[in-house]
Amino acid sequence: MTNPVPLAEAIAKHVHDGDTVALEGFTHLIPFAAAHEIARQGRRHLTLVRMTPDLVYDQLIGLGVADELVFSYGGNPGVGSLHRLRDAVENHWPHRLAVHEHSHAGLANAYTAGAARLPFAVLRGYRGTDLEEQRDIISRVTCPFTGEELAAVKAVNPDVTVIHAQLADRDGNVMLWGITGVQREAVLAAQRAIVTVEEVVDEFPEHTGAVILPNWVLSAVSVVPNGTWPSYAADYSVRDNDFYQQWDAISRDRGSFLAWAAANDLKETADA
Amino acid sequence: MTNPVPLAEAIAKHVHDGDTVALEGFTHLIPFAAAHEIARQGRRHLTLVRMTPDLVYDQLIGLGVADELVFSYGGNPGVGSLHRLRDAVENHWPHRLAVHEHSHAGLANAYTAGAARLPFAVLRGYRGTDLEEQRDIISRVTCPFTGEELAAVKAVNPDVTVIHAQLADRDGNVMLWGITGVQREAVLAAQRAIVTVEEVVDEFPEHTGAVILPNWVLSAVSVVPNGTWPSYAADYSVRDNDFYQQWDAISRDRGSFLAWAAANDLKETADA
Amino acid sequence: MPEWTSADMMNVAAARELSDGDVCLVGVGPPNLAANLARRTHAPNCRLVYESGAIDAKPRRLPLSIGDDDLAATATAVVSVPEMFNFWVGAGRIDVGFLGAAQIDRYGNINTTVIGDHADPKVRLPGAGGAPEIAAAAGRVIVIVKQSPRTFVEKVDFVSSVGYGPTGQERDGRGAGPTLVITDYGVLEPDPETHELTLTRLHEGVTVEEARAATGWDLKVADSVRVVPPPTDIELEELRRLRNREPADA
Amino acid sequence: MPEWTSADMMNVAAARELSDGDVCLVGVGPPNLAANLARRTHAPNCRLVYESGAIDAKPRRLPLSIGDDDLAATATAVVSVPEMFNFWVGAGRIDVGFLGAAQIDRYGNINTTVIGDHADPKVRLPGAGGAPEIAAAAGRVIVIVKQSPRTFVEKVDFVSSVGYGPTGQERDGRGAGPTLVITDYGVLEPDPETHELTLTRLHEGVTVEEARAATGWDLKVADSVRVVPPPTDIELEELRRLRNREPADA
Repeated sequence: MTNPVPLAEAIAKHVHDGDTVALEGFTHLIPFAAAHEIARQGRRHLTLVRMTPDLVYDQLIGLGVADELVFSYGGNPGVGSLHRLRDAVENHWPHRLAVHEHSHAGLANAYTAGAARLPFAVLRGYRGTDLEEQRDIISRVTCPFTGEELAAVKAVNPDVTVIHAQLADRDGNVMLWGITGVQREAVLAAQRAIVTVEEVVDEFPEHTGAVILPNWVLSAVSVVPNGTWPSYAADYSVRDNDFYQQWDAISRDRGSFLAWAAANDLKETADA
Repeated sequence: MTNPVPLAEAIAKHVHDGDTVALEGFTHLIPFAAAHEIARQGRRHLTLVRMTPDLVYDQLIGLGVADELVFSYGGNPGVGSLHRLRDAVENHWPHRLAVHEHSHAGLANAYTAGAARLPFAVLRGYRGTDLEEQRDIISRVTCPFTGEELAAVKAVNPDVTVIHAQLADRDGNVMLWGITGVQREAVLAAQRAIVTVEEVVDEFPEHTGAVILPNWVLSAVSVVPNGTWPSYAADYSVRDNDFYQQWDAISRDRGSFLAWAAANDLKETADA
Repeated sequence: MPEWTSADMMNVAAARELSDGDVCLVGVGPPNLAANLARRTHAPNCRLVYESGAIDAKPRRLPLSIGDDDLAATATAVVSVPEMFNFWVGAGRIDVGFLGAAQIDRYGNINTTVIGDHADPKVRLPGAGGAPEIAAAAGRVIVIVKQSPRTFVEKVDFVSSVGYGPTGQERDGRGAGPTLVITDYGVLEPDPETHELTLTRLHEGVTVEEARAATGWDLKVADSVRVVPPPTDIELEELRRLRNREPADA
Repeated sequence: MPEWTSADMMNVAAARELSDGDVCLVGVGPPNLAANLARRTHAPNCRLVYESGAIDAKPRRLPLSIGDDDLAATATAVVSVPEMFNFWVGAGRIDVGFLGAAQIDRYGNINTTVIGDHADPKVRLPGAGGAPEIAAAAGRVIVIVKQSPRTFVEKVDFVSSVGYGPTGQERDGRGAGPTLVITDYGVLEPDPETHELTLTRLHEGVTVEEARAATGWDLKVADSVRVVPPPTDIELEELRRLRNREPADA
């Protein structure tokens, strides 16, 4: 991987029907443009993974792209519900959405195990919660030294992870900073990784807390300035909090959602 | 923790006879000055933990400070043996040294588990090696999802971890960069942490890859410029490779070692 | 004299529970308001940790989400989300965790996941997020939640976060659990032995009967119920400024 | 015509095994020399990873330790040691791992820990370091070690790193294991079925008998043993420059 490729080409090549796809970004750097491209290309039957589904998955779920969802917090932060997610789970519109549900600590560790190519991770968590009833993804292990029983989560290894970053260099290495969330782990856990970036530079600046991903763990880099709107890229854009508010009204109703989709060239791809 | 304290005061207050003590730094930023202060204050019966004992533990072991050693690679990198370590293990001089031995992956994960206050960590490692015979620190666990058997290492939680860093700010937060090794994990795994720094600044610069430790996880910060000699602090000093070479001759013989110790105000504290 | 609402009082009462120097894990909504109010009033050195990875964040304006750039830009350190949960939350480095709830039972067990069955819910709620591990590992947990019979229920539909367990005796978290539940009616505290949430304080102008009526179980009431002092002018002013996303009144 | 030693030949032969684009985990000593030689000659885009955390290091001079500042300063990224072992080595992202040995047996099992008993050893060696997990997880392992009956032993005193296990059939690592053992006499490769190390190549001027005499077991020899081409002038010049800590000859 060296030269940036157009986003449409990256998605066409690396995201397939039925894939397990993680689009990550914790409030910050959410790869909205890539998500929309996935929908525009009509991908179906995806298993979507994301700690915080946020508007980006509310849109994909409403468009019928996903059959399953792996997540840990499905709200519009500071605003309220994700209405398309709720409609899919509660009313199976546009179709049934199977849910695999973690806590943040659990899903973060599932990615971490995936990045290490370990089958599971151990954590202090879940004990006594009803989330533990999902025995296929949450279980327990006993410490061989102390006998203490701890939670175990099954590793998550997406077929493809998509993230947005501030920068790529001429060799296709990628740099992101600010709130870097679980992106490093999500990329390293995946079989393939696509990164959209704000711009390409000759030399990376110094940034405390930055994550750098070498080109050889990435499948494609695409230059998509502001590809994270209405989320933001620190030092490049600010979060469009108004759109997050507006989304509540847009998404509350199927009709207004479909009108928004049509207006944004996002056709419903599903067997609604 | 806000104001820097003299190193002697930090060691006197936080390092006690019989403690498990980790002085970390992977080639870079090894806290030699703090190690020497521990010896000068006559600490005894320590369990020393360090991935790469290096000259710093060769010196402490020769001085009789340690009863036990937890480690993963005990050589003088690029030069040869650690003669004081060998003399202690092979000939019990100045006294017997009990050894608990890991691989790098194992000890790095033992610190990581300690930092998370988990009793153990899971890794791909150790399988089929004779290191596994140390059942009190290395064992196996079975993945509850796949049935795969994996290695488990017992967590390491030092009573006190000591590191060297480039900078502290006026609030006593600490910043280090370059090769940052396992220092973050070693500090967070410990009950107490002491940091020697090159200098105190008003504001931290931007440095990609830097580790910042907030003041409330540290017990003491001491300003000790060049406190890492003959190791180095990136952007402050260079490694004294000549001394690493010279150490081979100094340490090879008990007499020349003791002469070096006396010349450096490092008396043998042990029941030799 | 300024007017104030029961929601104001809830946030002010929560803010007052933070001490200077406390390490506080802050989530969206009322906890965010309460923790930032504490920092602007009596606890300027209260340490705000956001699960997005910001440690010692010093937001200049009220963050609208836990991933605001202002949090990263003003934090002492920003760590990855896995590190946040493993090395900071799970390791027990948080003194105070604030939680919300869609349902809470008399033993402080919290539901934020579903109303109805998990596989086929009547209402799909946002889910657990960071709460299960905060509930388990924080030194103490403060729940901030508006009181109503729909929220304060005999039995939660789904245990997202454990308080003291189904009978009040099953807690095996490392922290003390939900030591305070702050509502728009008053404050509930667990009985030291049974861990049953007990009304110990009322906001000014609220009666025990009103609190009972807002509770879906037979609410236990302490022998002596104190009145929570109403918000001060300074508290109300900073609350207003926070809500308007203005900087602190220097 | 330049002269060269058997040690030169060993390093040159090892360097030649690296391909452009290989991700190579480099340790101290001969591996360091070999990997940097490859980068300066036929494999300029060979990716050097050091267990100290430096990924894609491009050292301008031969590093004297795996923690040299030049490695961090020229790397694409520097990660923590736990991350290096979990996300990079353990995850199987290394194509080629170079290892040394104090003892090696016919099935490529390596001892770098002790001669004698572990609890009370005759000789205390440095220990395992990063080797056990590199041996298990790297795509392929290249052992660089001088040959002698003391080093090539019937049975290693301690298994620090597993090659193909005690009988050659116990390997359960994820990588292919030690596919090449490069010595100052020649090159040994595991038999495809028994995994017994077999002499397949000799350095110029070395005889099969000499190699046999330098081996502590009855050395298996391939039907046709090739001769390793001697070092080229360029290889020798860059080797000299590396040892003198000079930059590459542009």
